[in-house]
Amino acid sequence: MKTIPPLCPEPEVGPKYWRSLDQLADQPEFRHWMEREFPAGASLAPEGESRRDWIKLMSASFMLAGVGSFVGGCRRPEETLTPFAKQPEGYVHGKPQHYATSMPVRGSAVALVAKSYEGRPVKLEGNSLHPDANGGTDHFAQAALLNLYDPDRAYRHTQAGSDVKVEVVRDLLSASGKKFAANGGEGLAFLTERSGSPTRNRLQDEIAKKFPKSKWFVYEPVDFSACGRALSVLFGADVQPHHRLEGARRILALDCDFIGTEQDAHRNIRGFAKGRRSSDDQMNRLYAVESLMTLTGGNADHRLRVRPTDVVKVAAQIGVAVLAKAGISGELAGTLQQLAAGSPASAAWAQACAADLFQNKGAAVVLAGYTQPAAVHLIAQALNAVLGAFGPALVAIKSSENRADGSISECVAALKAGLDTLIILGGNPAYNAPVDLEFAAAAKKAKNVVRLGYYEDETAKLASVHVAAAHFLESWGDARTGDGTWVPVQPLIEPLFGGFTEIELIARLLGLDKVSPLDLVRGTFGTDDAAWRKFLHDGHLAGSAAKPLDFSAADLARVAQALAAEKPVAGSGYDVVLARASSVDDGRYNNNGWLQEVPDPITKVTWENVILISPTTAKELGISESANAKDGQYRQHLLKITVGSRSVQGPVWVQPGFADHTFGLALGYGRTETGRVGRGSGFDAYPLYLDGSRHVATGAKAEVVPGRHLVAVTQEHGLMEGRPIVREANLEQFKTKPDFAKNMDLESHLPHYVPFKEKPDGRNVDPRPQNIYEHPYDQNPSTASKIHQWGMVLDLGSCVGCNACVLACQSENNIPIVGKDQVARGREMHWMRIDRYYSHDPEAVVTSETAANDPQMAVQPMFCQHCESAPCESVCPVNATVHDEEGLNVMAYNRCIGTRYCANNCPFKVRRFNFFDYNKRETDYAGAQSQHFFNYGNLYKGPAGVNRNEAPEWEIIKLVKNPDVTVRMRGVMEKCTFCVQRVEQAKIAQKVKVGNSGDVAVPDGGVRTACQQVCPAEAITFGNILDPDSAVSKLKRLPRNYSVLGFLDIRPRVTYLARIRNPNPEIAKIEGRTQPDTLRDYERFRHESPFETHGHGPAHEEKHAAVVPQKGAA
Amino acid sequence: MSDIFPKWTNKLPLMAGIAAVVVGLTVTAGITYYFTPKYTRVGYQPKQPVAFSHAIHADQLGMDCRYCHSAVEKSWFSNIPSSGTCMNCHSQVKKDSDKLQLVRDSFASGQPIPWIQIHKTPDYVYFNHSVHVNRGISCVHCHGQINKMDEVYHAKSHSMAFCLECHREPEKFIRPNELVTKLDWVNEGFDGKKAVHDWKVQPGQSCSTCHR
Amino acid sequence: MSASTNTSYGLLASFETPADIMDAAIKCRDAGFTKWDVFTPFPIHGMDAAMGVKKSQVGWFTFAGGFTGFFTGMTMIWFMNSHDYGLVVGGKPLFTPLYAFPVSYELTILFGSFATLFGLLFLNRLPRLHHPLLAVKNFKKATDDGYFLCIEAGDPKYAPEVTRTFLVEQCHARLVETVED
Amino acid sequence: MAATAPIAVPGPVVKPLPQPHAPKPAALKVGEAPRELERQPLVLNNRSIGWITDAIAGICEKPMPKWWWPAFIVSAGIMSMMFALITYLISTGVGVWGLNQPAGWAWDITNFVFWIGIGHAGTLISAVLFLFRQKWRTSINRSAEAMTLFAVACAGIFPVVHVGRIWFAPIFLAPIPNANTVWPQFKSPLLWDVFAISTYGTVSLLFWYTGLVPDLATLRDRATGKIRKIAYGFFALGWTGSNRHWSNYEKAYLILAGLSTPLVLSVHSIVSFDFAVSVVPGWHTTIFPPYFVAGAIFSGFGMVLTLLIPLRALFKLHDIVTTRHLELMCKVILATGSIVGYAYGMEFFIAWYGGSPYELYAFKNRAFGPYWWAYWTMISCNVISPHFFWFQKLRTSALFVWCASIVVNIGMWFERFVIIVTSLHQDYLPSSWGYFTPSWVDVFTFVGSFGLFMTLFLLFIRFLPAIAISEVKGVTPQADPHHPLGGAKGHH
Repeated sequence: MKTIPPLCPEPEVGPKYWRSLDQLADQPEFRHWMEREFPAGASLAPEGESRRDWIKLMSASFMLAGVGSFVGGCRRPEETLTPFAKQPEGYVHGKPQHYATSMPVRGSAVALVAKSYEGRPVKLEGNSLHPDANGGTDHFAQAALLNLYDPDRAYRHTQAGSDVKVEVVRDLLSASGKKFAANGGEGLAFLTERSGSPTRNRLQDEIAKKFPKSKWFVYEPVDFSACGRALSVLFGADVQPHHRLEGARRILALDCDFIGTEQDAHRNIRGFAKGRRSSDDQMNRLYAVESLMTLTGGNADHRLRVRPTDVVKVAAQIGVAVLAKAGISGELAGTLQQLAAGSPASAAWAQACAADLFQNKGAAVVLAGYTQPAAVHLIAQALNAVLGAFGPALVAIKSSENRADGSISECVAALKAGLDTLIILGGNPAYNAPVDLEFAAAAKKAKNVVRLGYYEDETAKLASVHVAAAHFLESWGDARTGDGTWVPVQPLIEPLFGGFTEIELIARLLGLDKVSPLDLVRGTFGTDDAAWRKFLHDGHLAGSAAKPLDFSAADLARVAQALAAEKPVAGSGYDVVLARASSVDDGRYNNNGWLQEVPDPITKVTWENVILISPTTAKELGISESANAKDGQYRQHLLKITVGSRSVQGPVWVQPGFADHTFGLALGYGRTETGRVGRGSGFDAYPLYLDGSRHVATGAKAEVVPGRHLVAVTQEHGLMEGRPIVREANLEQFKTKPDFAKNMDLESHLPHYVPFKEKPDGRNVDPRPQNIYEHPYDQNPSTASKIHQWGMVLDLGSCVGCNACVLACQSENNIPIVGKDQVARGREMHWMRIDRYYSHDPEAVVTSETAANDPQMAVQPMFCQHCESAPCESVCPVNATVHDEEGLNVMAYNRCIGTRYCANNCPFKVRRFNFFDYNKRETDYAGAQSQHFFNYGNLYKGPAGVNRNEAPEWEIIKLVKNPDVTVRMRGVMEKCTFCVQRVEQAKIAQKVKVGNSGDVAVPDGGVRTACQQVCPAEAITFGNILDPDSAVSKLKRLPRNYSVLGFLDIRPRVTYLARIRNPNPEIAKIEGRTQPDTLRDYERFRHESPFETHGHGPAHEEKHAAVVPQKGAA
Repeated sequence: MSDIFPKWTNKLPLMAGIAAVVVGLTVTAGITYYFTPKYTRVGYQPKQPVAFSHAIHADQLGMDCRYCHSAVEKSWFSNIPSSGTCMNCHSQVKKDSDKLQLVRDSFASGQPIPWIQIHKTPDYVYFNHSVHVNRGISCVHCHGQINKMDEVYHAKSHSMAFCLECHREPEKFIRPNELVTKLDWVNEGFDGKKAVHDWKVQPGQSCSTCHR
Repeated sequence: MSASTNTSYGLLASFETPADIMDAAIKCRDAGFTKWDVFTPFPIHGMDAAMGVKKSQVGWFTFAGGFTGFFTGMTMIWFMNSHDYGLVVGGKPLFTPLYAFPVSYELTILFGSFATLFGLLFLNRLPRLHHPLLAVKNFKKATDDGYFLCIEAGDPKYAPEVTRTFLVEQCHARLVETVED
Repeated sequence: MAATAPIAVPGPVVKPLPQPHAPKPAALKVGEAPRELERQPLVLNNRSIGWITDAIAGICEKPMPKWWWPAFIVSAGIMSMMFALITYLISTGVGVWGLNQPAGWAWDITNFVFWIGIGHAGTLISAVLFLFRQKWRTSINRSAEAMTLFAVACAGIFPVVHVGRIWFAPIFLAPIPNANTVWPQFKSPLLWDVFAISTYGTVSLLFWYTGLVPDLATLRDRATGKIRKIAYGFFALGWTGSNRHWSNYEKAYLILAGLSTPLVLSVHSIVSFDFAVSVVPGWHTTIFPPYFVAGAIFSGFGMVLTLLIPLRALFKLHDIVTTRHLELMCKVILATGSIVGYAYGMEFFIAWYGGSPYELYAFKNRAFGPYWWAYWTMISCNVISPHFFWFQKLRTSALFVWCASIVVNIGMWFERFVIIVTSLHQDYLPSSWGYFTPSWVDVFTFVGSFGLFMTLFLLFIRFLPAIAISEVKGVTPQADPHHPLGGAKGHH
């Protein structure tokens, strides 16, 4: 038989994300698109030589698609395999390659390792070789990958609005370079983003040399430099801070969300979590004084809620107390005394806090947030100096950035004075410059505006020449991380749309001989090839970290002087905080679907920003209705906030724990010129962002505007209802009964006649009741692996809830975004969610008003618990979800028919159903349908809607998919797989390594799940629970270890370590919070305490086994 | 006027019974034919752009499979050799053969040769070559006696049942690693059971082994 | 038309009331006829005894079917979920009769019901779409309000004239007609 | 012949016997049972056997009354709407319904359980009442059985279309050998459902058809057109009314009734296992099987009444479907409604007594949570409304009974909705709590299922005898050879 029988092709599971690039290049639609998108016939027309480049660069040639949908013909399509004509050296098809690179951010950088398949980066990880990193990253770094494959990015160069070839841009740059070389740079100005790139610094110096009259302005709307400026005052030199929170035992955060939205948050999380994990007397203690409810506040042991303009008063009040303890008097103390006037914090609170800080001199640090004025930063640095923070917890290092000639206001002044050419490198000042500067109007005065931009955004509209920028994964470059270490930026792919890098553009302007970015970086690095190779391989230059400045250079008097000159604005009316958005930053990630859809860590709002207010403020404004979902959807009141003559309008969000008389607005939304993802998401808060007040405006007025606005949230209920889901205790309590977490919920109440299993099964730590049937693993030993049994421990003590894992999981596992409308309907697809619970004790005496306004917060990452006796499995009628030999609850997507019974029967509700073809059909992104009953979005159009698989530009976005993971189609259930692809790859790698031998066990740490790998807090540990020495086994043996809903006897393979809080006993007394509120709730609902013996359960059993001698001793 | 049904209609029940049996058998056979070998494509033998003979290269010349399929031990994918690989020899041997024109063109122009894919697993199956050939599973088990084929055809079924056959009883198939490319090897005294035990060969039979 | 053939199927006698036909049936039984039957629009209580019909054997079919169903269910489930491909599902045993019971139970009933119906058809030799009696115009009342008794020509004691007389005189049939085959 | 008499006009009486009882007996006479103790006759006015044939068979022989066509067109239109919406659902995704993450099931399975519950009365009336020799069943069993089949058809649609990938469902659910060697998973109650529902549908069909055969023969023999002759003749299988056949037939019918009775009980028990076998608080309840069966009978009788009361009015069948029939059915509703009410109470008691705070919360949430309105609708309809049937006056008022039967149906739909949605929307982890709101597709698909039901029912009364002819005949005194009306002479 020479032909195949005419078979009906199998309907595919999920769309095919990429077919042979060759095939792709041959499609007429694609050709058409390419021609349209690259009208200048730029670098990548897939013909002849260029075609080979194309194939080389993204040679996904073998990954053939099961083409067509199931309605197609009945004959199996003939598919071709197109190998390389000439195989690249050392290339093994099908093996992923890893390259070290880094993501530059605002003068700092995140050191990364990028995984590349067939020349296509598919996953970014932190570089654990970097001296100041642990392999974790923040969520922005995870999502940055999606920007690379954004079909809405700037894909062309334009002059006066029309497309131009790349040569035109090159000529134009060198021509204008020549022009300005002649006049010394008269009329030339640069407006750039912050950068610590040594190469850019070098080029900036050369610009200054070649064009001495040119100006160099640096502008960031969310500028983290305030801390550095205060530090520079203290040290009398241009320095920047480098926090080492792992060395801090007491931390005071003054409106500083250092684990959320501050610079290098993932580093801070690492340090903070390290000091948290010990759960003993070495454990750190965090005081947060803040206006917004932030992750930092949620993780704090004590949180003081004050309006932003009052933070300085509290800071000063604590400062006075610390100085008094240190015996320092004089100008500083006097100024502080003045500033402290009218502080909302009680004297006792401030005294107790100060005393605690001072007692831990040498291990206490004070942090001030970027929204706060210089005064607060000066106080913070003064306190750091007094508390001996410099060295152990904080160092001042030489600033990695060059000095600039000013910022945006100077730039506007220069524009008004008349500029010939303004070169805008990155940024988006037309959108995010302080609105009173009227940047756009000023920019129009310049003759030429050359703009290098990643998107054709608001600023692009102003540009006479717009140059498409390259993504950092397409660029050669360099940067410095927060500790000053020099890191390379390495491309993994040729610029998809022929974009320029910043340094190349500058170099062309300078008229340098070698303008390729690689040469430029090499020019900075030097000629040592071996060192260069090591630099690239390691992803950093060893020993290049900046030397900390000697503390002897610090002078408090300078601070005192500077502080005396500061006149912080007093709050009046309502304060407005304009904060960096946890999702879209200052607006730069506005078109990133992953970030748009990742819920805010506190509010759980997706796809937009809201006006945060406290319940009290809500009452004042006459918004009686609390933020409860009505009919499952949040239809929020609209509020109009006016500061001076400017106002913004947005939906209200009543946020527990939020400061009174304060509005919290996230920046970065409401963009007018953005891609299809960001279009229509949120409202623009920049109109209140003024040059003078920047992040905190005061004297605001507010009025409720008629109408309602739909807000999409991923978590509707925020209270634990007394259920011991997150189990926590204070450190003092924990010491009295370390296994308290095992003594909670119904599992501690088994009637005495329920027998326990005699023999431990070797997998579960805690004794379990004897079932009528043995588990098949025990009954039919052939069904269980004796080599690996996988398990995970999640330490709630160190998890801070930063969302990095959510995005890492999304990136690794090809999780689609669903759009605001679907989120509002409760159909988000994230396999990993971070549950956020508030708790308050109605009987507690708290510092301000009602307890409900000052809740405690607890976070808990929740995902498939891989229950050994999984309720989801037994209800599946088609065997689509079963257990494999190694304890993984697996999903066979191609078997699933989508009854959703498994999701219903999952006690953790972690299963996600593809209600629509989210991969194939375009969602509505931020555009939400107005009601539940009738719906008419894109997804609802079904086959009549746009099929992404057929739209040529989607070939680009499909490249982001991880080829190791099936892309799921509609009607299929999915959920966390424990990164089964990584597990299998590790097992295969080990087997390949050992060949014909029996050493097939993957060594501990050989498999790292995506969430584990990204976690800066190292809160997630995964491994083989059969190996008693594995990290995960050790953690599971800790007394803090417990299973959520353990009483169901479903034996989750994911267990949690109870969270330990470390409050200051004195303040706890003041607050009346002698134990965590969740625990108090539990005791109130259940009439029992985990610290008392009761019932019959695992904790007691263990006691019988192990603690009997102690009884005798007692 | 008479009874509406003629006498022969009394045979209808019998005929219906026979028809039911026939239809039942046909449907069963049809299902077996259409559904069972859904992915097997056994016998598929497309005409390749270059008339490459495995029989000549692997059998007569005794070349090892891994000379051309060099990634098979390292990657999930067993690569098709590049034109360059062909030219390693064919720049010397038969360098003017008409049959090799396409190879020479490809090598010169960089245009890949569009080989037609024969063996293919569905997209949701993550088959890995390296783990099989490094753990004593020979090419022959899945691909048949390629070394005897002038034109390659699909010899084995590649259905899930086919995979499970070996995953359930690896001892029947396993051989020492160094023999995996010896497609003619006949087992004389190699103790598969012992190898399975000593090498801890425990091929997965649950979903995650192949579906992710 | 069966008129072309000379063979007759038998004699059809019609009656007016259930009581009449009951009497006639008793007489026929006592007269020793074997190939004869009574046709009524509804089952008449006591007619079986009157005709001397034995107890129905349908139950045996039901039993066989039900037993097969239960056995099929249990075996199928054991084979599929435990023997052929034992996957670990929900930490429950690969096979226990407990979880196999509901399906086996349903199959018992399903197979039993089919067996009953097919048993009924088999015992009654139905379907039989063509029947000489159905060609008799008067016989249409057999499904309305007529009561009939037919003695077939194949009966050993059948003798056309004698039997007709027997039916008219002994059984008080209102009308007796010859049914063509 | 009576065949020409219009059905509305009473036909001739067989024999001019005096009425068995005087209209108003002045006093009790010795040897005569008091009237209250005497059974009401099942067919009133001493109708002849021929009249019964004419009355019932006449319905499907004469042209349909004027209302039939509009009713049929409307029903068929609504049914077409359902199929259009199902096409939309299958082509676009389950997302067109209002389902979401905590509520993976809502109207789909609610409708399924609702219809399957309705489908219980038919077989129950037929089988159980047959076993208990309740002769009054004869006038309602046929239409009730038909209703069962149509309700099962409606019920069957929902679990089939609610799956995400319907095109795989038949292949993966059926235990057929395949190249993947993967089999269905028999621990799943959903698979039990597949077997239970298909068995129920099949056996109900067999039972119904077995009962139909003699009546089809009647229709065959009365048919005038060729098509009707062939069609009825084909399905009548050549039935002659032979007593040798009747003998086997009665036995087989008895056996089928005997098989159907445990089947009825098992089917709704298995449907209840969908919930009872899970871990969801509010579902994980051992009381479910009896509670569901009682609820099913409750709703099934409700639906029988909803259909039968207009039917008897429209076709003037008051002599066959008598007030006594209505009353008896009301009593069944009263009994099963009380069982259901007891189950509601017992659920709460056990939730409290069981000591699981999760369970207790689930029940509190039912009554006082966001879906309180659904819960109290259910309570008013199912627990309170049946108790009106304690009053004979109400039981015998056809209009009241009809309204009450609709209320019962509404209540039973809400019962399933309450069980499914309120349990799912707030279960163990408060973080995943949500709320379900239906979409227009949910609502109109459900409405459409009534279209299917009514279309089938209208076709049924158009072409098939809505009342079991031979069985009704069998319970008249004229059919008894030992009764004077049956021709018995002398020995009365």
